[in-house]
Amino acid sequence: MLEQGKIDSKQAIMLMLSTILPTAILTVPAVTAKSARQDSWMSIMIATTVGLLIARLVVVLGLRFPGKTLFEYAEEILGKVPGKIVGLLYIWLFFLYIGSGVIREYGVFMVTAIMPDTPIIVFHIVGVAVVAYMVRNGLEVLSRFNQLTIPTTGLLAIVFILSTKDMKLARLLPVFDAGPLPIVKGSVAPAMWLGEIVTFAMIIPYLIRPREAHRVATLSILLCSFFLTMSILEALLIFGPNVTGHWIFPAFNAVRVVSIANFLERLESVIMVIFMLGGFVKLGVFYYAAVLGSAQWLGLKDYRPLVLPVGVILVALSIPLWGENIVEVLHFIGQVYAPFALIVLEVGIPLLLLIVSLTKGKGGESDA
Amino acid sequence: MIVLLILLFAGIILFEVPGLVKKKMWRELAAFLAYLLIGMALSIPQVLGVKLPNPTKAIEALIKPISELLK
Amino acid sequence: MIGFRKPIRAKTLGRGSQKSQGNIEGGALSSVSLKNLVLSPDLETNLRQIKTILDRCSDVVYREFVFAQNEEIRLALIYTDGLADKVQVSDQIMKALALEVAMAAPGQEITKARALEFIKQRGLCIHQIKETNKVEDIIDAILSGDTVLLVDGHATAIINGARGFETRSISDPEAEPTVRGSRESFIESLRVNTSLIRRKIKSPNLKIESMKLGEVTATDVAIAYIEGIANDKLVAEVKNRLGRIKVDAILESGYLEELIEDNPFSPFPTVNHTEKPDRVAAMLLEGRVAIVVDGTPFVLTVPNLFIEYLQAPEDYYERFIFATAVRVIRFLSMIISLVLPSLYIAVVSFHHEIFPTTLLLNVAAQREAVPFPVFIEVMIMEMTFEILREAGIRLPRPIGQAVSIVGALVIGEAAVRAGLVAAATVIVVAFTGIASFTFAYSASIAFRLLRFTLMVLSATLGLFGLVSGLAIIAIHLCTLRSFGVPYLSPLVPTIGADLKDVILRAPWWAMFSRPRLIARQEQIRLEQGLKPSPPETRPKGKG
Amino acid sequence: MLKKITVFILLVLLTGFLVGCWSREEITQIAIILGTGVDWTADGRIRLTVQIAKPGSFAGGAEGGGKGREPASWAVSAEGKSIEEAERYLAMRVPRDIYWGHCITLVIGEEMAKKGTRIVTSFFLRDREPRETMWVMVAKGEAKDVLETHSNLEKTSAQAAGLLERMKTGYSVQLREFAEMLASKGVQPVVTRVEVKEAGVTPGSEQEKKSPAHKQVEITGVGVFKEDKLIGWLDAEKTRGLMWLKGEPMEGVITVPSPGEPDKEVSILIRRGKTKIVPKYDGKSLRFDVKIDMEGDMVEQQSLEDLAKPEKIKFLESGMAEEIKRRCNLALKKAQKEYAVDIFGFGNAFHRKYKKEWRELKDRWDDVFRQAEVNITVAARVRVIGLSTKRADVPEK
Repeated sequence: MLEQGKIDSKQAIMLMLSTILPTAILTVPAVTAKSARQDSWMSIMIATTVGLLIARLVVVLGLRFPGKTLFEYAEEILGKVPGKIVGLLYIWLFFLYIGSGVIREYGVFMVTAIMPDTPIIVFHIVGVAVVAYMVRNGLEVLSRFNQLTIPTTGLLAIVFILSTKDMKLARLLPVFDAGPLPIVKGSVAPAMWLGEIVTFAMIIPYLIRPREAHRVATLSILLCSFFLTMSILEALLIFGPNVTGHWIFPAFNAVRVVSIANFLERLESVIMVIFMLGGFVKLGVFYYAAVLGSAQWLGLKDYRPLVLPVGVILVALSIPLWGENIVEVLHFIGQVYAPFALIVLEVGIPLLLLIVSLTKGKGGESDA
Repeated sequence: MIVLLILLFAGIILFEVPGLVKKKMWRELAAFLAYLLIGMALSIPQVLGVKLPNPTKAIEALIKPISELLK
Repeated sequence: MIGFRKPIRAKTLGRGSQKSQGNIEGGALSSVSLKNLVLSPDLETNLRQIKTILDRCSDVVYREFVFAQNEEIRLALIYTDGLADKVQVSDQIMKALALEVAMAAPGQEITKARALEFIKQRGLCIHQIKETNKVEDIIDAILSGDTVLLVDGHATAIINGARGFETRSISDPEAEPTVRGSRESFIESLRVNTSLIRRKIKSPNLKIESMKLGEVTATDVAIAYIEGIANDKLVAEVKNRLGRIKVDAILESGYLEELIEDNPFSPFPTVNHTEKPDRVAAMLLEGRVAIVVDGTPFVLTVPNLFIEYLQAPEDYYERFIFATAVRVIRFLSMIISLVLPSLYIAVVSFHHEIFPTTLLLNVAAQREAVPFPVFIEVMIMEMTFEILREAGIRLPRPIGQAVSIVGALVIGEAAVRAGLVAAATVIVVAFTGIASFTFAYSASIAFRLLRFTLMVLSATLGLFGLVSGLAIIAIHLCTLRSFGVPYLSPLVPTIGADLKDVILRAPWWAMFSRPRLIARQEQIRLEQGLKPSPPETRPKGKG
Repeated sequence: MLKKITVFILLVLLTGFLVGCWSREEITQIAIILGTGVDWTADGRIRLTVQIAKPGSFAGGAEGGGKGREPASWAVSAEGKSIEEAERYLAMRVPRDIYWGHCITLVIGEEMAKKGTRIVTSFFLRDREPRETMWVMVAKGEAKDVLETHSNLEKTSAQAAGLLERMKTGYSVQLREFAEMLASKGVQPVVTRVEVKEAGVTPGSEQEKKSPAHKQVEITGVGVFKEDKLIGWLDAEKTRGLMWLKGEPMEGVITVPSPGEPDKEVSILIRRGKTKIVPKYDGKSLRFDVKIDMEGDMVEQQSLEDLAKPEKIKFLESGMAEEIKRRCNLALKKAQKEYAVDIFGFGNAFHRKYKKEWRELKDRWDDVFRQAEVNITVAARVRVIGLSTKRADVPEK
């Protein structure tokens, strides 16, 4: 096997949390609140349902082929050539795409919100360099680093509690104002983010107890949607639906408002640190999946030689792939890539794989 | 800028290749070089200011009906 | 590592032997030929041989005399002056053999052939004797302080363990002072040190294995562990790593530390050292292995976890609530000593929005007259602090005090008054410096180094640089292992039961098990249910 | 391994030296703005006034104390077509980088407010430096005059104004709340009104006596907006009514006639309260039932009678309810009849209850609101009467 390390279920849950949440908290509230307004939390509910289904799908698939990742069983199910094509799709259109997207989102965030005079490419290069070091050391280090930094997510909850002073529950009323359509529209983006649980397919083989994969995936999705709901609610309760939809990073603006006793205020740097550490892990997971996937796709004995070249590709893709300016980036994330990834890569292909494997009778009986 | 980029690539090659050659991992070396070439192909034109066709547009066209719906 | 040391060793030895051993039969005496040399029955030959080998060693004493009972039996005593116990040598060996040997049996003559047997059994009043016929062992014994007795007509020498060299007396631990707890510290003598450990752990399971390391110095090294608690694999690994070592000299345990580390390029030490016997005993009881080296009061313990630097021996002697509180402070100081200056740089030169308004205005007012950018300013102050610290250690103690006072006065007060540095900078640097002394010294060295790197990063990229730097440090810590144990455990990977002794110091009655990753599996430290509680019926006292 | 380290060092060096220091702004290179004001000049341009802190006079400790009350700020103005343009002109006058991160107050001049405030708010909401929590005020007259005052107690007038707002002595509005009100159709914005007025003197200061009386910023009610344009004012008394109708903050002092001696007053300090707006709509007529629950402490009495009797307290409570109702009605009448704007958020309350109807009414809400009937019922309670029952300074009969 390419990866010697093993991780336990708790680490896996935390890893999945960091795989989904960091950018979700940053970007999703704005996209969702734009269409679903004060009913955004309902969008998250829908998205959670979709996410749970995808999680179930991925785990069922993964458990049918114990010890194998998405790339390996895709070939086994579909045959060599179609399997390779599916693999290629995932490497380039999912892992590398989202990986570069994560870089871009963080670059954009840093440039617009924190340090406007620094060229965005600097953040991209430094970020990828840090993450490359992590990825080269394998899954174990990745999940340990995550375990080390994830307690900072707890700060989000603290910030939420601190900002209750400025919140008004009335801002969520009236419920179900504009009917179901905007809510469904608003749920596409969070569903795509929660659907990133597909990455779990790369990690199932390295679980110490693969039997617990179902529990891991379900819990991850539920925790993610909890934090996501919290960050959307925070922005909505502070700014109301009219203003929230117009911020680019509502969670960030919400934190700027917190002020306790004239001293505990200006906490946005705390949030920036949380976002950054989370971003490192998120990028790490997709980076790792791309590297490991490529190594399996090419049948290599070691994935580490690919780490640096893939890093270069990630940086190179991050600027042109997601649009020239922030408007294009936001448009592309919300209206183009989210539905595409959701339909094709997160639901479509896994479902296809499962159906084919069931009809062909391939793979062991899953315990689900 | 271009000099920096080439230095970077040289650095990466120096970093990885000797070990691979020593261990006789030819397949890995080939994969490494292939990926690095892709990386070069993607980054050097950007530094030089040449615009490459963007796969984004294809996805955009593919997904157009749905994105219209989401507007 | 071993590869490039070898030629150096061969060279020095070769040169030395060429000069001194030119006249010996069979050419130059190398370490190889020394290994094969054996004694001959002739005393003269033996003495000549040893004298040639120990040529120009003026501290070696050769004392030839005859046996009291039979003057034909010639004896020779060889020892190193200063290393052997003179009283023992003259009273128990010389006097016993030359003057006071009792009659073996009435009328029974002691012949030359029976001399060795007789001396061994009835002549010597020494507790520890050993026989050998190898020249190498003899030389080794002489240089270690033992006394060698050669008997004419026998190709066997008797090594008398009558060492008696000067050692320092056991004193207070200087590098690790504590308020409560044992005041002993190790000294330079290996035997004394192992005895200190043995006095704490009177169990037959405490094994102390010894070996000699260093081709030239032949330093005694002992490995101590408790059989049944220490993991067998760990013990084997330690022996294996020590066995691989081929160097000319081991002058301090630091030599060994660098040779057996897991990751030699890491700034973080992965082998711990201490000069407190009680600490070593505690480490052994947790399943660690201790390496005692002759000639240094610092005993190495492996495997080493990061959290050990946050634990002080006192934590276990003081009440647990207080110990926990102190650990929290130590933990905070550790973070402060790593990031405070860089955070200050980042905030003052990039992220002014972090300060509350009044504080910002205050800092701005202080910095108004300062001619340097804050990075340079902090760098200068940090360097000054480091120089002062180093000077404080190096200088003779009375002067050291003066230097620190002058340094503090000049740099703190005058620099601020002159407007060269802002008062806030002085506060930040001084606070960082003091914080770095709250936890173990060897870790604080690593943190000090990294602090400067982080300062550069945050001066160029602000908080982004700082967080990136911290992330790299964190990743590095995650990759580190010490003798197979993840360096950050039990924090990461989290081991629930072991978290009782990380930031929290659980009361003794709650720490049931030994650390999972270090000791053998499922080790129970004490029985459950030892939590003390007041007796159900109060004793009837007065009042 | 050695290679790894070299690469790491190289990386650090690369970031260190090649990257440079783009976003670096030493604290001594920035001009910290504490307050800003925007005016509409007679010739149709925007005048931006900023109050910049002079760090030198903020020095704390022993050195700072000696300098006394030297003005700690510098107010400077520039004109331009937009705020950013004016800022650029300012930059030509201010030798440091203009830094908005600690701006406490945004004062909008009367003319500017009448012209429309959306021109102003965009910059402050879009730029990353100014914070959403800065206090927004409308100046009666020119914003420039407000910023050119200095405070006797605080170092700068901007800080003083910010503290006044923070204490909620008037109706305080943060920029984010202002934006929310502007973005909502169910409520029209109100913003604190500030005026420059003569304030007390510093006793003993010879200089102070000779110079004209010291001017200081004072909160004197609120400005009423329709959309983003200022259309009128409410004075301090009506502002209290507005706050009670809006439901926050409820604190305030009212005086009611003493039960036995109607010509003497009793002061009641309102500690807390709650406002509930219940809309009733049957397709034609619109009615709002406003229920206000108030709780206050009696803090002062002018009369000599013994008020520590249950029936007297009852009487006080009813008087208190009357007074509150009267003030609310004053504010309501002014808004409904004179300005015809819903500054109370009745529209939002309506929206919450009648989702469908709101969609039809929202675009002509102010007209609808104008004709709406509003019933105010107040339930007031007095909880605490201070440390004495009867007055301690009245002789026994």
